[in-house]
Amino acid sequence: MDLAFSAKDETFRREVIDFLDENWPAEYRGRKRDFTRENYIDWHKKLHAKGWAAPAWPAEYGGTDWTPTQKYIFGQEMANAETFPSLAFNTSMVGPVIYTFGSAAQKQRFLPQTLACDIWWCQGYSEPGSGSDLASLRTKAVREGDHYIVNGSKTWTTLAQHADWIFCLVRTDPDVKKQQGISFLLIDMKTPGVTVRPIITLGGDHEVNEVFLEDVKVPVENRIGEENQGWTYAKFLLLHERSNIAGVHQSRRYLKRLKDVAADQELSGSGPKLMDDPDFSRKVSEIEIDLTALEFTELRALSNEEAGKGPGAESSILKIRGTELQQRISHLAVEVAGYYAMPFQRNQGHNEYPAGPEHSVHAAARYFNGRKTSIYGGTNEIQRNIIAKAILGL
Amino acid sequence: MDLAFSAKDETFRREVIDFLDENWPAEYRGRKRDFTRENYIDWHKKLHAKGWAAPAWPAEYGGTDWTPTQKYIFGQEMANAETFPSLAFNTSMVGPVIYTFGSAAQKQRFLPQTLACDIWWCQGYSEPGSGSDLASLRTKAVREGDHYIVNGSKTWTTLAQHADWIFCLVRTDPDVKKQQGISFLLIDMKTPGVTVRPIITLGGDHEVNEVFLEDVKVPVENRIGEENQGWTYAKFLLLHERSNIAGVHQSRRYLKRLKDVAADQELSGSGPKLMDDPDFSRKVSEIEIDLTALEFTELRALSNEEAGKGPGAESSILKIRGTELQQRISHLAVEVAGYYAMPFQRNQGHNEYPAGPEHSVHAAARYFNGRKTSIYGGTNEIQRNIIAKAILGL
Amino acid sequence: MNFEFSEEQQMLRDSLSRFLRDKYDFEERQKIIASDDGWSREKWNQFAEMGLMAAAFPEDYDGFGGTSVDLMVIMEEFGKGLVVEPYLPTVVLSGGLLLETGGDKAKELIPAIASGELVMGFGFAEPHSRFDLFHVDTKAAKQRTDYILSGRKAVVFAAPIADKLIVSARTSGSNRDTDGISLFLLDTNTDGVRIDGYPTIDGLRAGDVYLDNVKIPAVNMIGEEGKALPTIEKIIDKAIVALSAEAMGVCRKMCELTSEYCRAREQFGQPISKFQVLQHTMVDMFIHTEEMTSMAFMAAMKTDANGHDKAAASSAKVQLGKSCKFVGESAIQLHGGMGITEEMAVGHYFMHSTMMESLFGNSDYHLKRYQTATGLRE
Amino acid sequence: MNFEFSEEQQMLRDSLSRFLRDKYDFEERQKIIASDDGWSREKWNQFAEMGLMAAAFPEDYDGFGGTSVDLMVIMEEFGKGLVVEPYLPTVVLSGGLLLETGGDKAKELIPAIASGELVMGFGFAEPHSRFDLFHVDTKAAKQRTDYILSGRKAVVFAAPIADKLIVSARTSGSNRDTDGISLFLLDTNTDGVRIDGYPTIDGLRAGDVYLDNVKIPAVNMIGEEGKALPTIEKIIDKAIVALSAEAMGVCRKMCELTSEYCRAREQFGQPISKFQVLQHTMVDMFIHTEEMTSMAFMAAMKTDANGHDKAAASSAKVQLGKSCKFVGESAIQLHGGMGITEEMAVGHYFMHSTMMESLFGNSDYHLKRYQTATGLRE
Repeated sequence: MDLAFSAKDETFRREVIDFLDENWPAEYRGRKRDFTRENYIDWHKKLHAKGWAAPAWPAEYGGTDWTPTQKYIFGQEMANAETFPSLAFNTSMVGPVIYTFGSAAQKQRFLPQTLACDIWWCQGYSEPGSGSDLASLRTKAVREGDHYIVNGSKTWTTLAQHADWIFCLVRTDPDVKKQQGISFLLIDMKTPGVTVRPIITLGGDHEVNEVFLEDVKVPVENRIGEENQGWTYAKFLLLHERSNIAGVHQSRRYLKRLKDVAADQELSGSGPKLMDDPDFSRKVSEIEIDLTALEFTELRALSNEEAGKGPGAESSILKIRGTELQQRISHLAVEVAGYYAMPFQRNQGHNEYPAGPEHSVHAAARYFNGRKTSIYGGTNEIQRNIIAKAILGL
Repeated sequence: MDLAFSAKDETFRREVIDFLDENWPAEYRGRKRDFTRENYIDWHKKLHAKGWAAPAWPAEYGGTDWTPTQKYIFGQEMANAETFPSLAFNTSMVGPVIYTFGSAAQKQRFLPQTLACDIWWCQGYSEPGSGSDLASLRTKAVREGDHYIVNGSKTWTTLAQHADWIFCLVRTDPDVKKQQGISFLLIDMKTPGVTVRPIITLGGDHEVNEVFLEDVKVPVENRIGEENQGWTYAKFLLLHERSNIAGVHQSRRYLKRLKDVAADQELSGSGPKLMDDPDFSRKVSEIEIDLTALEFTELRALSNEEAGKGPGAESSILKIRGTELQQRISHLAVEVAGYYAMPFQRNQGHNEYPAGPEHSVHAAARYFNGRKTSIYGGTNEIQRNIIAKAILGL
Repeated sequence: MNFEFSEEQQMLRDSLSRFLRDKYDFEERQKIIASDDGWSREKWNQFAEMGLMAAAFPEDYDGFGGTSVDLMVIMEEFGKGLVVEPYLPTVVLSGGLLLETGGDKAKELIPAIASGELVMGFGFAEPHSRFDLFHVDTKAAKQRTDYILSGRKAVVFAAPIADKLIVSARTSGSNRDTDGISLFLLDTNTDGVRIDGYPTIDGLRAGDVYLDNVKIPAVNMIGEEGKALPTIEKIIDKAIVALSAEAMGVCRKMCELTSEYCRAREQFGQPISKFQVLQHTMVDMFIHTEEMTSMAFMAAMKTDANGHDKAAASSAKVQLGKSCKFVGESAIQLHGGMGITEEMAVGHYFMHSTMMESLFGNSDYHLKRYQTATGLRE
Repeated sequence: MNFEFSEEQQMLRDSLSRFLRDKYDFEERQKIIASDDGWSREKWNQFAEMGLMAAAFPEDYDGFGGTSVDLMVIMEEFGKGLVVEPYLPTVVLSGGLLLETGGDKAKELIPAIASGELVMGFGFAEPHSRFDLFHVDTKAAKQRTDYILSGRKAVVFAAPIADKLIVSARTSGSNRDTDGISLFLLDTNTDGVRIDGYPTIDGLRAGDVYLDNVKIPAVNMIGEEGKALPTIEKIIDKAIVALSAEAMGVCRKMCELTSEYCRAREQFGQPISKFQVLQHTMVDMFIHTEEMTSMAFMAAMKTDANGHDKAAASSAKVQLGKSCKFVGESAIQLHGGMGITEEMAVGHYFMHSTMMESLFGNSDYHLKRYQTATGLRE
């Protein structure tokens, strides 16, 4: 048992840092800002050019052969540079499904474009009536010759407004147990009958959408795997999606920024620094310590994975604690902002001067919006049910 | 709406204080000590002599006509003097059942002795197999002529080692819905077949017992009310028992004592006072504020009661928060004691010198033992179920 | 001791509650906040007609009330209805300061507030003050019969829609002295006053007020020169007591919306209200709401009994921080994704409850203030 | 990075685990603590034979280990088995101090510890010190080739059963100076030493050690005169790391006992493990235990990597306070009344976990110490 990084690891770290310094614009760092579709694609393509768009994929499909330690270092440095990973819909979600369950033709058609971000994917899982009880979904796909005719609607579809394709769970057999009648379809968003309606969340963000599907014709060849076996692929995806759900490095980074603000005399003028308030500094330190616990829980899980034990229900712990910590930090940001958390500055043009200091501008919206993290990807209550059943056997 | 006490109330408060000054020995104050059976009875009898043994009883049976405000004042001053009320088994538990549901003969035979504490009662409700699910009790009473033959066992019987009589729930009809086959019996502990086995709790206290009933002959005339209607009387009792379950004044008193210790330079010698530790003082103040919320919740409930709305499921809130606060305070006492919470000094003779300061002697045992408060009288989980159902209608 | 509302209070409560239910539902409220000014003069006038403004002042000023319990009745309903009209800045804060400082200005302006004619705001915070009311960088220099004010007041509620403002400014001392703070009354259209207005994230209107050599006649100083801090503290505390009542309304409403939602929402073949874990969360929301209610009662009753009770106000504010956070976050969690959309009312209650956590100082601040007030710290 | 135990560690763990399961069950443990001395010399010797003592020392001292990860393996099992023998005071604390200070005494005594022959205790706390290791009232005055010690050391674990003690005493400075503290080795039967022994509430043995003009040869001072504080801190931190591993074992066991109990206990016609609220409580116990485990790993690995890592030790201790309290209190709650009786094992784990919360300083203390170590406070 040993914490040291090998010389090889340190060389690798240097390479990551150099790459980020060169490719991730300095003006993107240190501020939460709204990235455009082009920003996302540019960045993904830069990673792709380096061969780092999908480190977790098997090398044969364009992934890397990194050790868990290298993956850890990569994640750490990405967070330090305050960048985001490649497009998760592509690399963490649909990609692994395609290379694991797709046909040779599907792999050939979709994987390169997915890896290169020539397709932007979005996820069609949740429906207005089916949240935690995902398997109760009702979007219907009826076979007609070589096509399915799809009707229904999907919701909470993140960045659907940017997407080219959507991967969808649909019901192909309404007469069997709910998990057994589901299929997994890939749908071109340009197909007639697909419409996207924005959902505006608290604080004014437009990140999620409803996607309506009305008599949408989908070629049968765009079905992944077997008809009615979609639930298997869906669960596989959910397990994969949870990697880095802990978000330790991102949380540490955000907390560090808050510490800097709270330790800066500018915040309180001639008054005592916020960081010297024992109640505030206690919260900061408690979060730091909890982040350390989370980090080592993740490292232990990685180590298990390396030993071939695979990601299991422990990922539910990472999800629960990871999101709780993100939420605690975002509340702390509201505290730091004080009165300047209150002005609503979301729709402000980029040239307007914000009412309060920089750090305060998005604090409240980020806190409000961040409540979703304990809801999506299986609510934290569902995660606890999973642990109760799968680990504790209750 | 108005917080002021009337002149009449203030006169009454004076009378209570004078009574306590005169009757409650000064050496009993300020220290948690073990009271003997005689101590309990003496004190009960003094209250009785004053007519205050059972303030809540109707005047015709020896109670008082106090207003809720007077009851509040009485409770407050009793706590300030660090005394305990009259014997709860008698005055809060079996007494009200007897005067509400008992026959004229039973009232005549039992009420005066109960009020005067010439009988010491204990409660035979819980059984080894039936805790939260009280109605699943299995102690059996079979009718034989003018008697019931009782077989079974009761547990968590507080101070049964001192008791003369036990009031018991027994199953008189095993073939109906579990709540419907229960009867309420009064049993003389001297009856052959009744044995008491001590249960020693964490920290070494002997407060609770198991009571075994083996072919115990109980005259039918000692049954309260109707056969198989015992569950009704039991629930009535549970509702009554919950008055002063919040224990606001007692908690305030204990917290005050801890504050005094923590503010005393003696605790830390030439080091900084514990009370100046911001983490400690924060906990103290949080508890104080929570006690204020609890106190006003209780006052609002009292006011409702006065307005004839009767005690309802709100008492579950008082139970939950009251016990949580008692437990938080008792943990704080362990913190105050520091290393001197560790020595086990329970079996020490009264002349031995304790290892640490006075306040530390019982701190840990009181904390351990106090875990029971969120378990007995319906666990706090059960209380939440009650609120969910009875108030929120979920 | 008596915890019953008077008959008048009960009537006021009933009629206000009815009015808000019939004329101020969530849809109506969203229309109001989306309007240019972000408030409704029409509703405001109706509030005045119902006597809500007069209820805040004693009879000498043509009012018919003025106790904290009177305010509690109103603020609780405002909380339930998520009312955005500037009652707190106009009536409680500005009206309170005028009433407290008395004199001609009080005689002139309180009736105008009571009739609904006058809208006001109170600028007490500054960019660097955080929650310290004595941290005043804004300067007021005497110049013959005038004062010249310069500085910036931060996040002044109602500033962009107010006719007049009261601001704290320093007539002497250095910027964190407790002495030397005075209160000034000014028209928002005075030369040198610039108001950068904005909606707040919870749908109110506020603005930063820039004072650039603003000339104010000395008669517009209210209260004694340099001695304003105790007055400000007293009135902010009164506002905290009122806010506590609003919070109890907001929390109550979040509980109701959540129970309703959970009873209607089905997952895994049953209403989610049947899941024990969610039931217990709702029970804990309910308990937090009851505690908030108890503390709002406590603070109002003690303030009425004692005139000014710092410990009561600060402890109520600590409770507010705890209850609003727990109830708000739980309400969103139990609503699932829907709770985070702008479409459902519950999210708006949550946003308002979050802003209430820090308004007039957050829990950490008031816990320490409670300790000072009770002698636990210096 | 590598999180796997070595083959030797894995073997030690397996054999210790098997031994405790077979020879040190709850009944056996209760017999041991009820015995006059409150510990078992026989078990102690068996531990020594298994190499548990030697595992704590490097090869130069006839040991075969000495890393914190080695200790972790042992302490976790001791936690699961609720072992009462004085391993922490003898091996980790006293052995650690001897190893750290080196010299003849180390050469003489460490082999005796490693063989199981010698039982020791370390007196670092005093009646007024609370958790401050530098608060030393006990005086050591030089008198030619001796030191004369006077004072009182509080709650010294193993004192009544130890052959020798190490105590901290002040050779110069005033009672809260960080400089001027020295370490002395003494036989418990030395003239002037009085030990008021007692069982602790969680079944260990400890005692207050009264030193009344105790004459100790100068050669029995270990380490440099007046410079002992860093050594003490380092060894206490090492003990905290070991305690964290013990806590992870204790928490793990409380989780297991609770799940077992809840699966067996029926109420309302089903095992109470079927109630969702209790399931989630058990999940939260499990998460707290995983966090404790992660922090025990973290602290051991960082200590091994960095030699002495204050932040690592203190943050692990903060986690210990939180995990032990949550897991312990929840375990009792879910056991219902049975959990509070002396009859069931779970209550004894709970009592021990509670005492671990304050041993070497509670969470409040170590949170502040963590802040100092990480530069957040001075």
